[in-house]
Amino acid sequence: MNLHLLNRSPFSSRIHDDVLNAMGPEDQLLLIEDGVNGALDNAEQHLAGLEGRLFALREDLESRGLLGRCAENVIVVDVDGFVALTEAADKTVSWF
Amino acid sequence: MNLHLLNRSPFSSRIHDDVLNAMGPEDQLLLIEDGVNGALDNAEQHLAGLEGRLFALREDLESRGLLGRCAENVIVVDVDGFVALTEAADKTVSWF
Amino acid sequence: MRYALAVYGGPYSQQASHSALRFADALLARGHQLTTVFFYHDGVYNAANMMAPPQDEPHLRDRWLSLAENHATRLQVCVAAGLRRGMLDEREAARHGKQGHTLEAPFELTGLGQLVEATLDNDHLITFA
Amino acid sequence: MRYALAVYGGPYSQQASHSALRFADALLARGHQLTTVFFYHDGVYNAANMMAPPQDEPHLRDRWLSLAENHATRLQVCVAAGLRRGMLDEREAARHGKQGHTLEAPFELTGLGQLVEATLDNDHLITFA
Amino acid sequence: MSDVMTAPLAGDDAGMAAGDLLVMLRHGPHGSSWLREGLEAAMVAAAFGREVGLLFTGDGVMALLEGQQVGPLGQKGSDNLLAALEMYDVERCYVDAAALRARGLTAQDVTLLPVTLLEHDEVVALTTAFSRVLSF
Amino acid sequence: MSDVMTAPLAGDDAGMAAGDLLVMLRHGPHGSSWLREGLEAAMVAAAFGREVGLLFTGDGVMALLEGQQVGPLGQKGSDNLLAALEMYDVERCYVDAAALRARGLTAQDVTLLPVTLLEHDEVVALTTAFSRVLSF
Repeated sequence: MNLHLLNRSPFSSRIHDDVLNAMGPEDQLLLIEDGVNGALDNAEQHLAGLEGRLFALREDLESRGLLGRCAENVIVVDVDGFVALTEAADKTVSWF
Repeated sequence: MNLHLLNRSPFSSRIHDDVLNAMGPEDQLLLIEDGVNGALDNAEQHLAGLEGRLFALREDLESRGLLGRCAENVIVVDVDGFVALTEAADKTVSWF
Repeated sequence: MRYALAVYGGPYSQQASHSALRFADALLARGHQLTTVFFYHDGVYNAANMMAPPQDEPHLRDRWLSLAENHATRLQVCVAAGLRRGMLDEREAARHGKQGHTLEAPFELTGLGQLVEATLDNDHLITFA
Repeated sequence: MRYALAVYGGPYSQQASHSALRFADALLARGHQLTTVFFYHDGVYNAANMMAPPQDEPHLRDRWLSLAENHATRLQVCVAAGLRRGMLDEREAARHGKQGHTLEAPFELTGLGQLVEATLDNDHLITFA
Repeated sequence: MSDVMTAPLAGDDAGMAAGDLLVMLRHGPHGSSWLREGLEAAMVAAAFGREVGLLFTGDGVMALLEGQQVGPLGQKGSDNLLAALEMYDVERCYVDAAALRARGLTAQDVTLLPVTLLEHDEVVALTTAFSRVLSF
Repeated sequence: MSDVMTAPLAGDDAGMAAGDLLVMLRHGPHGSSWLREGLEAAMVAAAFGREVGLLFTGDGVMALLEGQQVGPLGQKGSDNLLAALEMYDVERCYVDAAALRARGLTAQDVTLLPVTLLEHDEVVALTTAFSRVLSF
């Protein structure tokens, strides 16, 4: 299982299609930095099919005022949880 | 009349919607750098409605091997023509 | 006509510096004047006096220098953007207790007000980012 | 577990440095080891010894230094990416006929082979760009 | 909040007062320095006595959400700069309504500044009415 | 060109030989240094005796078009590096077929290197088969 890291906003970048194309059925996706814009309800179309495997970094949501605006299917983890996700993964793939 | 300069590829960026939204009916758009990917046939959907006002920089097309691959509605100008476009415009707006 | 350029892209990372230099040559060839190039964001690194690219690649700082020498173009670097990124002239280096310096004439550290002036006091300002 | 980080983003321009430093703290707090941080692309500017950010902003270079001091993390800067961008240690500065230097220990200029080693010889490599 | 603009506009500057410098903000806080650097340019221009306008578009609209905080290393977002705008007499602040809609946000969500929402024709009128545009 | 991959794949690494390092190239030539920097990392890894793979995806597929030239200041694109790949024993080169299609390109357009086109399941198998992935 690979962990994918994504730091771009789905409203300004088209990278999300490439990320989904490279993700296996068990792979996980963690949204960080401007990537957490992908946790908004309106971003769901760009990140479909990731039920239970879509994470967003709490610290980056908080600093942007987005913590209370996350879609229901997004699992919020803090940076300690970020490390835990990397521990459990075979490797991490960064997208930017 | 404003000249808009765009240096991002329509296949990786979503900025093109914002550019079109800010362009008036007389405004011109010049594609430079990675923006010249927008001169490919398949990019037309991202830059609709610019007949006669859509330009691409010859030097950037050439260095990428794209000069022979331009869509018909794209007007190719060299850097001298780029300066001429700025001369004729009230001002230039850069998008990146 | 009087032109100014704003450069926001870092040298050797983005094409912005190359594009701006090429545009500068072309506007001068058409008989225009290039009064100012203002460096902001990562563009401030264009002034790095230690820049040492491979021999077979263009030396971007030297290209800016010849613009300044041959066409009296002012090369202005935003001081706030420069300081945090480590671009200091002799005076700022001394003020911050650092030895040496990373920026020197004809590049000059200036306030952001110079960007506003360059934007409004020339016929055209073109941004390369 | 043994971790390495790759940092490609420029300090004060992109969030990459901040994210990497925060992740470093967190992995160390969980009892892991951080063997190496490799700086490439605009990430090389994190080593700038002239960096002078405002007092009320984090000093990114100092944060890297304390990682090296407290956790024996190696701070490796790609020499090819560094030279063209003006990041030179004393030896490279002398070799290129420049006075002063912009990079010093514990940062070290190394080849890209060290990125490959950091990638393959640790349990995890995480890239921040 | 769109009350400033009521007359129909047809791509010219009808109804939009002229100005010196329009600063276009296309990036959100924290991810990069673009937003802060753009706001600082706007403030300096205003301090120089120029008539300045701000247009929040693209991810720049995220700058207007309340509840922002410093980052984990203590790095600032943009809310402290926004709070200072009034002091610098930057009073003409606009938001691209299409950018807001694309993100599922409404006028009620952008509370950090008093802003005017602009539709396509109004954005065009705005960029026409100002002598120069700087984008960040 | 897709002949290497014939067996059906189901998201595992069936049919995909293991390797040490997969370098993912997502940017085209000239616009930024990402492509050259990624290719250089791949060459160094190969020179160190590691089994290296290259995946061209996103705008990285543009690197494979022929007819590229130096830029107006004499700055290099990536074609000289691609030509050197064989010398460094980097022989496993793949192209994301979806990225190619999105740009209106076909296998006939990507001529600078012998490459294998990969569909979704094969891209997944590739990223699974390599121990590490570096993206540029």
